[in-house]
Amino acid sequence: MSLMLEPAQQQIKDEKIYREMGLTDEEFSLVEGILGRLPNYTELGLFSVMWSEHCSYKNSKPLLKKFPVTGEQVLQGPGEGAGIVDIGDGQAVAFKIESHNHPSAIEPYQGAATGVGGIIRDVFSMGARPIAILNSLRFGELDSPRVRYLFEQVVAGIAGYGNCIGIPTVGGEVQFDKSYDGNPLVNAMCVGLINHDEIQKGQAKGVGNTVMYVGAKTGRDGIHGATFASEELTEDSDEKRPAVQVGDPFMEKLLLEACLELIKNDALIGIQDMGAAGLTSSSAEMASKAGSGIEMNLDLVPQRETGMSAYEMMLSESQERMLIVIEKGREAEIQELFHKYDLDAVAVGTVTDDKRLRLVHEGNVVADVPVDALAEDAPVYHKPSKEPAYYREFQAIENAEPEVENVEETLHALLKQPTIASKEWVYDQYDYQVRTNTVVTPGSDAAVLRIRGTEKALAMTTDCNSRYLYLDPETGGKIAVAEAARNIVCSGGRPLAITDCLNFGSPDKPEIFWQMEKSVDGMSEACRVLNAPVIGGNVSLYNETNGTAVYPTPVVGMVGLIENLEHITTQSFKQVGDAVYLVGE
Amino acid sequence: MKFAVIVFPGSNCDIDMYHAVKDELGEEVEYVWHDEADLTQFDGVLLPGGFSYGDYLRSGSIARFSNVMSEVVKAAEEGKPVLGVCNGFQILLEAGLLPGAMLRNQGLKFICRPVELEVVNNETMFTQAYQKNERITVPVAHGEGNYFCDADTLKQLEANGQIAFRYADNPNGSLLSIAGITNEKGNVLGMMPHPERAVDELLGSADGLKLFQSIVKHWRDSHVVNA
Amino acid sequence: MIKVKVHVTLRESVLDPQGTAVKNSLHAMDYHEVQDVRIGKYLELLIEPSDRPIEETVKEMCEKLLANTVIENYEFEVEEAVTQ
Amino acid sequence: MIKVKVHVTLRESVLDPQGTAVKNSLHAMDYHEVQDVRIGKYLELLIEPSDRPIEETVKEMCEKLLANTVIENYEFEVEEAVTQ
Ligand SMILES: Nc1ncnc2c1ncn2[C@@H]1O[C@H](COP(=O)(O)OP(=O)(O)O)[C@@H](O)[C@H]1O
Repeated sequence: MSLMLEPAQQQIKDEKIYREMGLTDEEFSLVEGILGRLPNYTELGLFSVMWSEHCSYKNSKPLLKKFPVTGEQVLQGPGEGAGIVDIGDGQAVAFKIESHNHPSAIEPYQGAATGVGGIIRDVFSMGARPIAILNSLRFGELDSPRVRYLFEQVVAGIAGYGNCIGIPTVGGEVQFDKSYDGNPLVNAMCVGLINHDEIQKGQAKGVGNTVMYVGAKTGRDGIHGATFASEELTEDSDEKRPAVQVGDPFMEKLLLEACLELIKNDALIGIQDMGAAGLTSSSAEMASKAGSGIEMNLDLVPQRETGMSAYEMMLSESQERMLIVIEKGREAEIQELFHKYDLDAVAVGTVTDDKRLRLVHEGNVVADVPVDALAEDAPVYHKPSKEPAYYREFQAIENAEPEVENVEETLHALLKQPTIASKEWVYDQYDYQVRTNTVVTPGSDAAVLRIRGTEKALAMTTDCNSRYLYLDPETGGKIAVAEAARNIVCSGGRPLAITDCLNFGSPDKPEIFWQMEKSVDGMSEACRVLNAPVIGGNVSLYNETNGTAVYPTPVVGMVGLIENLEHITTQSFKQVGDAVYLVGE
Repeated sequence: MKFAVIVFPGSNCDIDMYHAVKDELGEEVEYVWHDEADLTQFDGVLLPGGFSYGDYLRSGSIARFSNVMSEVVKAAEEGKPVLGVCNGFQILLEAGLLPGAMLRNQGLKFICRPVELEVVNNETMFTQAYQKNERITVPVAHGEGNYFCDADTLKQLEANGQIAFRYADNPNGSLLSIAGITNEKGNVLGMMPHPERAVDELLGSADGLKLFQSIVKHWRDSHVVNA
Repeated sequence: MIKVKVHVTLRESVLDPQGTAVKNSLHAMDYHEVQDVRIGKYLELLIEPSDRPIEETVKEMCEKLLANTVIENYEFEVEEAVTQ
Repeated sequence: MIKVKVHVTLRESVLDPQGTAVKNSLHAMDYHEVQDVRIGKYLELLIEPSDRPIEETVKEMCEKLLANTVIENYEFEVEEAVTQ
């Protein structure tokens, strides 16, 4: 028995039930037009998650187009699990950042932990071995017990997942400000290493090939998660509580090792993480990218709970799962590979040529929709933009020199600010050394990891000073990229590329959209000047509590190449008597 | 000398151990998957850190039932050196190859940082390359490293010289600041700090290398006699 | 003194990786009769009686701190007064 | 099916820092009447009846895996048969 009694097609339309799923009246008509009939509840569910901001970028697409995304070093730009840049000698680095803000506000430990798990899957689904995790965190002021609880639990969740799976958490940043009081930001970044000839794509090619489900069983976790992540937090968000999923880093460790073994097998055709919108997004996107279709029998999907409906299975966000497409006839071989790691690998469907996602459940076709409509044809909105009044006001204020009476006191007062103070309390909880490649550990500018067997190393950092962005988003956007670049350069590296996570309030407000627009303009320009294109990222909107938005926070994650281990430089003073210079304007 | 690095599902310092032996120590080493059951061809057994079976229930509690553990017990009985680091130490405790048990760190948090250790007994096969009371720097990375045993066991550990390493500044609440202990015979060592992470100055310290060198020297000495 | 025993368990539909690992391990040890394992927390509180009904206080403590009702359920029993 | 409830608690001689931390938090939240908190594990097992007395099987599982008797005690109750 399903937990829900599903409303009939006409009822969905008459009672506007699609609104509860986050679709507007216009979007519903669009779906009706695409199908040429009324969608059933399951089909509507597919559209609602695929057309959410989280999956479709419907509000941010016009802005993302502004980013420079090419460069001779770029092997894979935005669009896949993670972007990839060349680092020479047939090697490349894959990385991406992603938000898990809303789940973390509700259940901070699991929200943060599953955020880490998700970004790791994005990287190894490309075929890359994850080598490092970073994060970027924002909380309200620490004098509130609720904020302290969120802060402690988020850090514990990041540590819990990363330490257990055995990928070092090597850097990050934390900022405390009132604007994040009810809406903390939790962004996680993962960096992986890959050989050029092992790069995988999430594509379902070859009619007749087999679609397999691997990893953890499906439960009713996070149903509505994707739509939920795109809604403003309100008092009754508590009611949506079961939407929070629980992570199992041990399972993911097995999945990671199995998948990295799998990519060496020529039976593999495509692989994609089941992230937000789980089975729906992975199947629709893999088919859409390959110009094919997929038919799945949901009865075959490994299930943790009894009586799950098609809707629940398709929208479940259970963690630690992957969808793979393999050459027909080689299922047994693949099952054996996964079996060694005690994992399920089950054939659940086939690749078709009709560009449709067709789902069978208990003998009935429960959904039949065009894959491109799900993956590509979400409406794109060009939201109105308006300069906020505060901006003019602030711009009009004269630059004032702060008056400092007692330098020592002021210095102490500054160092006491949680945002400025040492973050040792945080990174002490992260195993930043596991796999013994971390040459520069947290506490310096960028983290540095050597690449075993070479003379090279990678520098990596996350940065964003959202206060600057609030005051002047365009300049602030430039500063965020420039700060990241300075951290890389100071560590001995040359910037390769960035990934970004655009954390903003509601794009429906013209003033917020203006912040987004200007930030992206500033970031784009800095990226161009520094030859550090954007190779991927993530957008998190509706970061508001009771109508108040967080500061505009487009977090920049940057990776740089250090050509020789001898170039590695750390932040600390080295020796008494050394000269100290101030460089720059 | 040929070492086995035992890999359990969820082990994650296996690769660190492997490279420490191969690249820095320059001895032979192979990974041994947990359900293989033959260690006869190896001269020493290394149980690496990580989160075997997710460390669910209690650290090391599930791993000790792996097939390979009966072979580890056998190797220990034959007098071969058996070293368990971090999770490996926890598994040795759960398996009863070493006395006592691990509790959560007193501060209830995972801690990752370099710590200073004192070599308490430098006469074991694992520590002979160190000076007595020598201070060395080795990183810790654990959430459950708070060593506990009953009063009698503690007395025995002290009396038999089974305490190999102590923390200079106790980070986790361990009894008597214990960081590493051996069995009575002295051929099984369990320690929470990671010597395999301290084998290269580039990564901050090479103080752990002498531990591995001690094992090799002891092995050579006892085998060369017959040559 | 009043002794209160609190059981905090994962909600039924919430994934329990610990329980699953223990079940698998028991199977590997040949206890195949074990069908399911769920792992939760057990707390014993010693409380000094006050004017406020103890049930009310404990419920509040559970909701606020001892359980995370997003993913957990709780139950408690109040035991006879204990003398120490 | 038989439901077995297992309680695993720290031995009295073993310090319980987690319990102490929870107690301190409760005090900070003004529940000063709380004198002591001890935290243990609670396991629910679902077992298929077999020829062997269930008490014997569960005891063995506790000794071998579910509890570490160096630091922990265990107790269990066997519940009425449950039908699913
Ligand atoms: N959330 C975090 N996770 C890991 N490391 C962190 C985190 N926050 C800060 N750090 C580390 O602490 C050091 C100082 O960080 P921060 O105070 O942000 O300084 P900066 O302004 O120089 O970036 C950096 O090495 C950074 O990687």
